[in-house]
Amino acid sequence: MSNILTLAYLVPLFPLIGFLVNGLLRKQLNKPLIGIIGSGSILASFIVSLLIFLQVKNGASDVITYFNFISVGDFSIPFAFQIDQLSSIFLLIITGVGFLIHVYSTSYMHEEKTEHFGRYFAYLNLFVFSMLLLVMGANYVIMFIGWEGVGLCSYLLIGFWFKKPEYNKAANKAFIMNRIGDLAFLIAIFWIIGKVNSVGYTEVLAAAQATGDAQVFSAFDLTGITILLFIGATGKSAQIPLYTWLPDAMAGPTPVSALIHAATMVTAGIYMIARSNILYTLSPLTLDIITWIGLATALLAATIALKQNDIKKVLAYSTVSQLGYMFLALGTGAYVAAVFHVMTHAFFKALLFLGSGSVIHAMGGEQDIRKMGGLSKHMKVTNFTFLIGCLAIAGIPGLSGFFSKDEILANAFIKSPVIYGIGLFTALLTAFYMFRLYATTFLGKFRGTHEQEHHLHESPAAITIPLIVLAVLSVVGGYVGIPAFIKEGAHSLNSFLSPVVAESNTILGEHHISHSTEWMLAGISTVLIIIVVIFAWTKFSKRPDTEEATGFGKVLADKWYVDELYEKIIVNPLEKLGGFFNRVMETSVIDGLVNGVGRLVNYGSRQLRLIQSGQVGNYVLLMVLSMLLIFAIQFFLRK
Amino acid sequence: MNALFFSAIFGVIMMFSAVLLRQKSAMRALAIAGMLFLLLVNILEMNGTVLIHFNTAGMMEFDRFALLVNTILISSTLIYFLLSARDIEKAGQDYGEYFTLIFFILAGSFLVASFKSLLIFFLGIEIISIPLYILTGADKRNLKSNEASLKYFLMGVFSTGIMLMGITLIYGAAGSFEVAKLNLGGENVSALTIAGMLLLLFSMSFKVSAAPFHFWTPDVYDGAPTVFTSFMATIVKAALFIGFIRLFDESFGALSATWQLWVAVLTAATLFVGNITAVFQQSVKRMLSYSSIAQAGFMLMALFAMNNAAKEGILLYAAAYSLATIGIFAVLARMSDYTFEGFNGLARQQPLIAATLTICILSLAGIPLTAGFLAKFYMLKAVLTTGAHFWLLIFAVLMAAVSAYYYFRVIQAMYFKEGNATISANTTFKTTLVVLAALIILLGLFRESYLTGFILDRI
Amino acid sequence: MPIIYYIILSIALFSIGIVGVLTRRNAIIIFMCVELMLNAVNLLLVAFSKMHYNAALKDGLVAGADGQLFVFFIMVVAAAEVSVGLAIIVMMYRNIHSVDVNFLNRLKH
Amino acid sequence: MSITEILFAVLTVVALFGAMMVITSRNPIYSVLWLILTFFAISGHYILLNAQFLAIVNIIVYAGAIMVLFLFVIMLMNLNKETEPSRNRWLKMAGVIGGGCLMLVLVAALRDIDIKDNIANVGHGDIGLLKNLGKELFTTYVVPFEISSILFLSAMVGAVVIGKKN
Repeated sequence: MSNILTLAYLVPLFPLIGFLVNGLLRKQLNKPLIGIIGSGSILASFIVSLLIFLQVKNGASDVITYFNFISVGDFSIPFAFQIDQLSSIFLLIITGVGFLIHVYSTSYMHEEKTEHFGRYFAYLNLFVFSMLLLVMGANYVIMFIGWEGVGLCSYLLIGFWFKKPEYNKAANKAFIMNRIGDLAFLIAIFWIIGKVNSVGYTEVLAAAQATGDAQVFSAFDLTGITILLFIGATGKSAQIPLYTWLPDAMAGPTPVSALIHAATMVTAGIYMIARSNILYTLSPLTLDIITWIGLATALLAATIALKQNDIKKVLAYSTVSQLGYMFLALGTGAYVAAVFHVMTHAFFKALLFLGSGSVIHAMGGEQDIRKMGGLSKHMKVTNFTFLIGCLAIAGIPGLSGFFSKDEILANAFIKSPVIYGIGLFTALLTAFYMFRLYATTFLGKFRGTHEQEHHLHESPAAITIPLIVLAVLSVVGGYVGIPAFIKEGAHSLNSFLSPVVAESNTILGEHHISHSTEWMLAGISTVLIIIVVIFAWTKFSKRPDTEEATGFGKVLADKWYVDELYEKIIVNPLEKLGGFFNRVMETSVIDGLVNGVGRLVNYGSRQLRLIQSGQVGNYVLLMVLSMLLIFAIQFFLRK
Repeated sequence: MNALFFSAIFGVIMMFSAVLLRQKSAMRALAIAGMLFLLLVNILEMNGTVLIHFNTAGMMEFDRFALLVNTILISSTLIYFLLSARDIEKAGQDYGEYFTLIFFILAGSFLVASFKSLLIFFLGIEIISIPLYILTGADKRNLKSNEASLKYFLMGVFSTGIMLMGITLIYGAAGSFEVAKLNLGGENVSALTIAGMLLLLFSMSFKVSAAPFHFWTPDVYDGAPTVFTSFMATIVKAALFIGFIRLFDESFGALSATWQLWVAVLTAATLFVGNITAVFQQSVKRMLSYSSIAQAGFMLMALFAMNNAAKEGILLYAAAYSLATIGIFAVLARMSDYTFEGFNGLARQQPLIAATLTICILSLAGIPLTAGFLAKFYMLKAVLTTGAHFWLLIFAVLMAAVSAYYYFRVIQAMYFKEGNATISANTTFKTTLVVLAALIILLGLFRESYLTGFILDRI
Repeated sequence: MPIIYYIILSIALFSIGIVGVLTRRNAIIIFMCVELMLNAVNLLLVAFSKMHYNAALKDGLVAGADGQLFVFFIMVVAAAEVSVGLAIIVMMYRNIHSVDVNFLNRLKH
Repeated sequence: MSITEILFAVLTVVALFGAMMVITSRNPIYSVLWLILTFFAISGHYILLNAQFLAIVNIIVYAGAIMVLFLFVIMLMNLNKETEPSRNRWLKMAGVIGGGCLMLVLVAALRDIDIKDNIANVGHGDIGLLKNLGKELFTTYVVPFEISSILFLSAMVGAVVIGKKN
């Protein structure tokens, strides 16, 4: 095994084979076989990825060219894969989490007809293939191919249960919003081609650093390109203003939400920016924009999550919010922290989604948390793993979320205490709504129908085992990035990724804050988060946030006078805020904007249709007038 | 020359077969055999074996570019025959005659692909146009078909008049019809030349349905029998585009500073009209006719850029666009309901056909890993290389995004909607569709090996 | 005769043809107006052919036959167009008993 | 004013007047007759330009065959009345103005082209003779000549397809 990197093509090849087999033979195969092919192909990819990762860890990295994809004169785009630290980490996340979710799906989707079961796994494999292409490509065009591919699969999977028309609409919305982002991405690619005459990362990033006579990009070019790329990223990674598709995308099956809309596809934007980090480092304006967009998204989505009652919607807004966090990290130049958070987030958010899937499964398709409650008694494993997920996302010390979140906040503090403050506030909101969710779902009394209660059961092993594995990862995943103030030099992720971001770090310079400040920041956030968690826990386990519980709450009203107070000064305003953002910002401003574009196109279409009157005379007249106009301009104005 | 000669011969053979053969399947087999034969002789010619040789006095040149175009046209027609030959029966009663006309149209296309004299160009355009008027009106008792035919005819001869005036003015300035002797470069370009060139630009814009000369397209495509719409919108359009590009490259290349801006304006207008109007259509057939306008906008970008990427790209575009559209039309021709709802639930009844159709649509929408994406990429790269009019590129990308909206309505109907749409399809039909889809993917992946070697010596 | 006279005459005839196409409703008349346009082109071609003949004669060369032959080919094409066009018009007439192009409006949108 | 100039002027006036009458006559039959007159005037121009062969062909093919075909179709359809309803007045006006402007623009653009001194001399030149044209046609132009047979074949097949009764 001299150089496993040459086998890199196997990584996307396995899912592709899985897709073809499952897609073409889905009528001939039976369900277990489809499941084995679907999951097995991803497992095979995972093993190869692991071997690649080990090799990369020993310092290997390479660009492997397979064939010439496009070549015109001196311009060519090779079909090449870039295997380095950044891509190998993403490979592990995609194939690893992907495998677990495939296993989970074999049980979760078991009630589908064999044909649909096969279709589902075919799509899922195709998605993994596209995602791997996105991550492994050695140039922007291959990335774009994967980028479109994941969008397409996401579209197909959101609309998987096509019987419900609103799902259809959600699929469309996701598609259109992604298209807007893709548009910007494509224009950026052409801008780059125009300047560098190449799209390879190596060439582009080298060109970006050229100065003096060799300078390729002007400051304007850099800003323009990075902003366009960032718009692309906002589409895929659900940032303001293109985020509303993600909550709607929850119409798809839950494992899909876990894989595509939490762990992998939505982090593509972060990958893209981390990949082109030098470009961003060189254009501070874009970095500022990213910081503020990320922060605003994190805050906005967190406030909206406060009011949601659909278990998947809460998680969806939480995902948007966490993605905002990652962009905040990118904006502050903390590329490693962003990747770190991508990783930990992949673990605990996949865990939470899969856990919610387990709950929905047990509840017979019910997603409204007001009709749940007290599930901890019935679903021990789900309860426990879900709790770990909540603790991890809230940022309780010792779990993975703490480390990555803390790193982001510390970097935000370096940039500006205001940003830090808003970031911390968002973290507190996160802790609050997550434990509102947890307590309402798992604690208290069961509020569903008798029939549902009767059917409550722990899910089968194919569901619980991925939950347990992800729970373990959510706990230990953070220990690859132990911050320097706890133990010097223990941040192994940092040292691992350092070749990728070396140039950026040199340009940005090392801004360290003293260890004591870091201790203090971590301490403050920990204490506040724990207070919020306890508050939410006690509040919602005793008095769940439901209308049905008012009678019960009234009894306790006198005892919990303090609670009432909190209610008045903290919870009510918060919920008002959530409602406000949900109503005003999302429905009017953002949806209005996006729908407005659609309406404009429709209007234009209708107007243009009128010209098509069916009358030969009118057609010829219009042709003659156009000719006249062109002649007149050509001969009398263009001299 | 091989293909030209034998296409005319086969036209005549088909004409007699209409009288001599009783069985329609025999005529069909003969037509397919003829097309295979054309493919064979054309490939022979590519390898240097010229079976028939005439002295054309420099009016035609069968260079590799022309031969490659011929190959693309013949292969597309072959696939078209395999998919749709059976449906031609539905268009009208003169089965053999339709094949005759199609062979003649191909002969015209070969002329247009290899002309070196404006006379041959003109004759080629007319040999393409006149049979098309007839094919459009093939469904004689259908008023829509009648109407489309008459409309197409009246506007077509009008544009012929415009074209002839253009050629005449060019002749006035240059004293020759031969492309090589036009000598249009230099400091003082005569107003005659400019006017003639613009008139040719208008008439060719009409032929390839570029806005604002596109008005006939939706009506004619909608009214014509669907099988013939398929032929018109794909193979014929590709041939006309090749002629358009050859004309402006070889004859007016030196004047590109003058026409480039106009082509850019026409391109933008075409993209806009085609894409925006397609959004509102309820009938898939009409949507496809607007989409053919939109795709023409993309192909016009090759004319605008006129560099290596453009010439290479237009071949790829012609192939990618023709293949995908033939596939969609072949399925459409067998549908009972042409509206989007008519496709509801097709994926459940005919999963294989729906899947291949999806690949065709993805290719038209320019989704990566299909030939359509690569072709669009080439066009955009070509525009980029000119270094001017970056706005055109941005506008084109924007319009390509809009196009996804209406293309995906078909996919949505097939996969996400309840319905019982189904079509009758035999094994040949299905196999051809699969081959078509595979071709689209393969062209999208490994274009290199297909094209570069053939054309590099020409460009 | 200065060539410009012929150019103006020809463009005038051509434009009259265009105006006819634009203003008439009878398909046959429209077609005839197109024939008028073609004849304007023919006239100009012959004039140009003569012009090039004269220009070449100064250098002792012979030129201009190509223009006249082109006219010949235009006539060929025109004849073919007429046969097809009139057939289409007759077919239309058989169906709707009119040759008024304003009735051609079943296809729109 | 020489005789050729007078002839030119007369023929021009006749051609333009005939053309105007073609598009203004209400009766299609008159339109055809006026168009035939225009063709005769154009043939006269051909003779002035020493294109004798084309002059004859123009009369035989156009005025003789094609226009008779038109006449025949009009008679067949019984359109020899002033039945054509008039097009919308505004559209008509737009058509006239549009066509007129196109003419003005083209004439203005081509007014001062630099080939003004090239005179289309009348009275000498023999390329227009049948012998010379025929030689050219069957040597250099033999391929296009043969190709035009494809055009005729397709027109013939087309006319049969369209004209045949089911």
